[in-house]
Amino acid sequence: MSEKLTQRTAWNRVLDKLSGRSLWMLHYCTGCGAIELPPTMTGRFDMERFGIHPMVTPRQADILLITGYLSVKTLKRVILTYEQMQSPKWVVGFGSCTINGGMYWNSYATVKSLDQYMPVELYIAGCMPRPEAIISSFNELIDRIGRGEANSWKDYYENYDFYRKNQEHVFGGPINTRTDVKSDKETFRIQSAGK
Amino acid sequence: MSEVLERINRSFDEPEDEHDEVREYTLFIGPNHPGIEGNFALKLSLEGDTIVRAKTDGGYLHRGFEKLMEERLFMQNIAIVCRICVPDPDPNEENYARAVEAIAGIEVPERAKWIRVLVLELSRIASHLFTFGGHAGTIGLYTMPNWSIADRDRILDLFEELTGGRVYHIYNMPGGVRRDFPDGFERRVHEVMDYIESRLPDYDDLFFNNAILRKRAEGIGVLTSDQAIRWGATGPNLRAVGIPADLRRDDTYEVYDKLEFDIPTLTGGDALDRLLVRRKEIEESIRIVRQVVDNIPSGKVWNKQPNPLKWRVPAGDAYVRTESSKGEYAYYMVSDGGQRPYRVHVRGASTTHGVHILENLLVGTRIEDASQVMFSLDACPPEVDR
Amino acid sequence: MSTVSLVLWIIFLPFIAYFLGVLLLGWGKKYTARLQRRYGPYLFQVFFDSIKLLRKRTNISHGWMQDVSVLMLLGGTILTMYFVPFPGFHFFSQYGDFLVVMYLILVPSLGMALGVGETANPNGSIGISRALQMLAGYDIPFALAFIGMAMIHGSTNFYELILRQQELGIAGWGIVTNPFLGIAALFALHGMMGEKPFEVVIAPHEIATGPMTEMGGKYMGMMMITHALQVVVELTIFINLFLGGAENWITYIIKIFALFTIILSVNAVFGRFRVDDAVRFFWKIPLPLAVIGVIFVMI
Amino acid sequence: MTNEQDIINRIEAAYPDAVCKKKQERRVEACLPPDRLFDFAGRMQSHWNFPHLSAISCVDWINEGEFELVYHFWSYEEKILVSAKIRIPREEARFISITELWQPAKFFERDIHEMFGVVFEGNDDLEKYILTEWEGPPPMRKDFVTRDFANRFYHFKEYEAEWMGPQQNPQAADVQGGSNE
Repeated sequence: MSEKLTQRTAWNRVLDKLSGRSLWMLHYCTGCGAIELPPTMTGRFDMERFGIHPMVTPRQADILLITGYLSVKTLKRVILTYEQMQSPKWVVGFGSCTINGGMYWNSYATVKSLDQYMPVELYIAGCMPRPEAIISSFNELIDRIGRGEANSWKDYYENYDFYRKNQEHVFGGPINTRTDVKSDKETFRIQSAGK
Repeated sequence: MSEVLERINRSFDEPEDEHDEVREYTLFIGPNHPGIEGNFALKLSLEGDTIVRAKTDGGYLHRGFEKLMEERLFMQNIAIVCRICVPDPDPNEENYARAVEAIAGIEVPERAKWIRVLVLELSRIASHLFTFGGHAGTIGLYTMPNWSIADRDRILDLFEELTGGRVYHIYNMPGGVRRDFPDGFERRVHEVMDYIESRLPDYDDLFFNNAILRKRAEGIGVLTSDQAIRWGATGPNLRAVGIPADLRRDDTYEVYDKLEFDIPTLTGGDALDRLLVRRKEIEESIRIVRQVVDNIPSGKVWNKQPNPLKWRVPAGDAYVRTESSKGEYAYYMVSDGGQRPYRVHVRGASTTHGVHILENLLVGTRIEDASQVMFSLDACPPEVDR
Repeated sequence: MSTVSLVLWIIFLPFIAYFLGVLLLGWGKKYTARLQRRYGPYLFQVFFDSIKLLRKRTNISHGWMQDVSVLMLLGGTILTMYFVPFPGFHFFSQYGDFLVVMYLILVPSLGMALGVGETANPNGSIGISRALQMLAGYDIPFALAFIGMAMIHGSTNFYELILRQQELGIAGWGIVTNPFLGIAALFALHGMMGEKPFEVVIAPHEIATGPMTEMGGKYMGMMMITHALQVVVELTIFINLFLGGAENWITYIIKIFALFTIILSVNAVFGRFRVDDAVRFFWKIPLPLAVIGVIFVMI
Repeated sequence: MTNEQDIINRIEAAYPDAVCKKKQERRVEACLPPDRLFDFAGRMQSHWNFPHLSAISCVDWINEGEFELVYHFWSYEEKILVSAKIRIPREEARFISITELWQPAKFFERDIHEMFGVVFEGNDDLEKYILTEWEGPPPMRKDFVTRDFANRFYHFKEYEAEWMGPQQNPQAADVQGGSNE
């Protein structure tokens, strides 16, 4: 079964390559890293030349760029947003604060490790990373999609209990996100490729 | 959007009277919405298209800076203060450095004072260019952000050359600034200033004189001079109602008293005038930067301070204020004679116009103008949340 | 027209129009990007977007009406396309004149309204109400322009209209014989295509793309395809009415790109109106122009 | 234009129990008993022409068991900033609100209520604003230590890097040693 899934037909290879050329990024300024997004999107760095375009609603977006630290209050909204996005979807953690708290390591208000709450495809280290770093990481993501290796999103369906447990720990109780992840998994027959 | 989508509020306010049932509904704008400056939310009660009540919802960017500063050494805090206001970080460093200097009685070399003015004014230009991009975005004129934010990058390049950082500079320290100009820096500052000045007529053609902007921004979010004082407006928002109040003049700091500049004012108090005041301020800032680069005295840039790991600042308190691009930016610092500040209170410039004034101005405007009002006030959520 | 070629046309016209639409939109993005001093996306960006969207694995639906609405969008647009003459294909326009087109062109927006109602998003509802208000603005000048042209040529048949315009060369084009109607229709076309300053329906900074807020994945993919087709159909209608149609594909492509570039140039340097201002604009300028044009014809 | 000393004289004439001093250029400090603050603030606004409330700061003097509230008033004409300081007991901290005089005080008072737990009587909007997802104690109080809280509550990633070598991180060393052999 798993072998069959990992083997891609030539047709799928072509389509993977093509769909890597179009990435829509959710336009959500979660933290201070958002200040480097306008330069990346506009005149000087122009990430649209790689087919990366900002989108305003989660339903249409492919990339959720977490631009920096997440306060607990924002994390709740980010999880809602993440679950509303349609798979395949990728989370890119931007800045040191998503990796291990960064310079807010002793803050009571920010979460320290993003991959406890949602599967992260790529991290960009730095405080803050430059626009070139954003673009190069997106190019890495495009390559992975083209090779059919960008499968981190399946992890959320597979290990949903783990993520939900961590989320509830932070919020201090059950949360209702109104997206039934488990039944989505069955409805759309999502299976993890490598595991 | 997550707010909008998930808590899509079909829950109309509880009907008091049977027939009134469907007159009012609630709409969440933000925190994930392009028409909002940063990570911030508005909860609007609407009747048809008109806003009858508005509440802001902040705290999405709360990191507890004031608490973090109490747990760090005086020197360590320089690295984190600039993160408080992201688009315009330098007033934070300036305030922090001046507060420590005021408590500890540290002298600053003359050259460092001039360099600080240069950095503050460059930061003001960059921040205003950023705001123009945002404001143009709210009315759908996407050519303007592409131009102005790309031009802002030239200033960021100057910063990078001078301080090593594009966005966060960590450059002002108690006792001076971290390093002197690199070779030929003065010339490059002049080049960038000339370039930005040459671009201003283009911005006028594209944006400030654009018929649609005039039509949409005129008469939107009008603030009268009486309201501005009563609601505590500061900075460009206060100058747009005709009050020439500017901390650079009134509560002068560094070397602003030696420089020639005007304080532009307009009298309309609407969104358009607030925008035009900022546009005029860019010209004044360019003037200041040129004066600084031409007249800067030579000398050292930093008076050496004791070992930062053992540095104790004597007990005392100080309230320092800086005119940032958004308005009055103030720090209240208390030291109890220890190695760490006892308490730092940050009064972000947007705490008045980003919350109270915004809530009041939104009432009576229409939903399509909500984000325009917010951008014209230039509210900066990280300052509110800290 | 032989049966074989007719069937081939019916099968392949949507694909040709889609290809043309992708090229047009890609050109539009490139052109706007250059005005904005940047490089711009791939020329076939819209094609990649649709591929990606159609390959989405999950597709969260709010009810069957949402599924139907997307089909109505696509189906309605393709149906409209068959009644509009393209170079070498004008079979159906013999049977249905442009009154049919006027009617059919409303079907997609109605489908959209139904589907968006199902998603129950306030932004979507505001967007739809704005779309219907805009319809009241641009539809009357456009209808008057249609009527005026029909009165000039004494026919409501697209194909005859094109032939009559082509008899006289450029002097016979609708925009030359009756510039009032032509300009009114150009404004109306601008509003119909939803380009700035008439971009109120999707207005990302105000209502977060309005009707499309809840449309993700495959829905959005279908809408992208529809959008590419709609651009072609709307521009072609204008070309047929006022720019003398097209004798062959070369002149057709030149005309469609030139017309689209004019619209894009306006789009790049204007913000968007408020919806009431937009409707008021349509009633202040294009509508009187269209009325003058019609009176001019009657005299 | 009046100078700092005139303001000090004026305050001391009206409030004999106030302790005033000039801190630096354009800065005047006035320590008041808490019950005089509201009256003082009203007089500042209506009689002495200090229309701008710059900020309200709160300092937690835990050893003395007191909160210090500092009201910063600025005059556009005199160009002088007066900081009025009052002290209130730390337990069950309550104070009277000045929102009817200054509307911007709404935000500052709400902020102090959230961060320190001081209740302002007369402020009708003391709902949570920033810390809506927070259930702990008011975080800016000195007895709340954010470092301990963060270490206890949040998950930190183990830092493993090759250059750190085996001494620094014994767990990583085991893995590495195994893979090298």
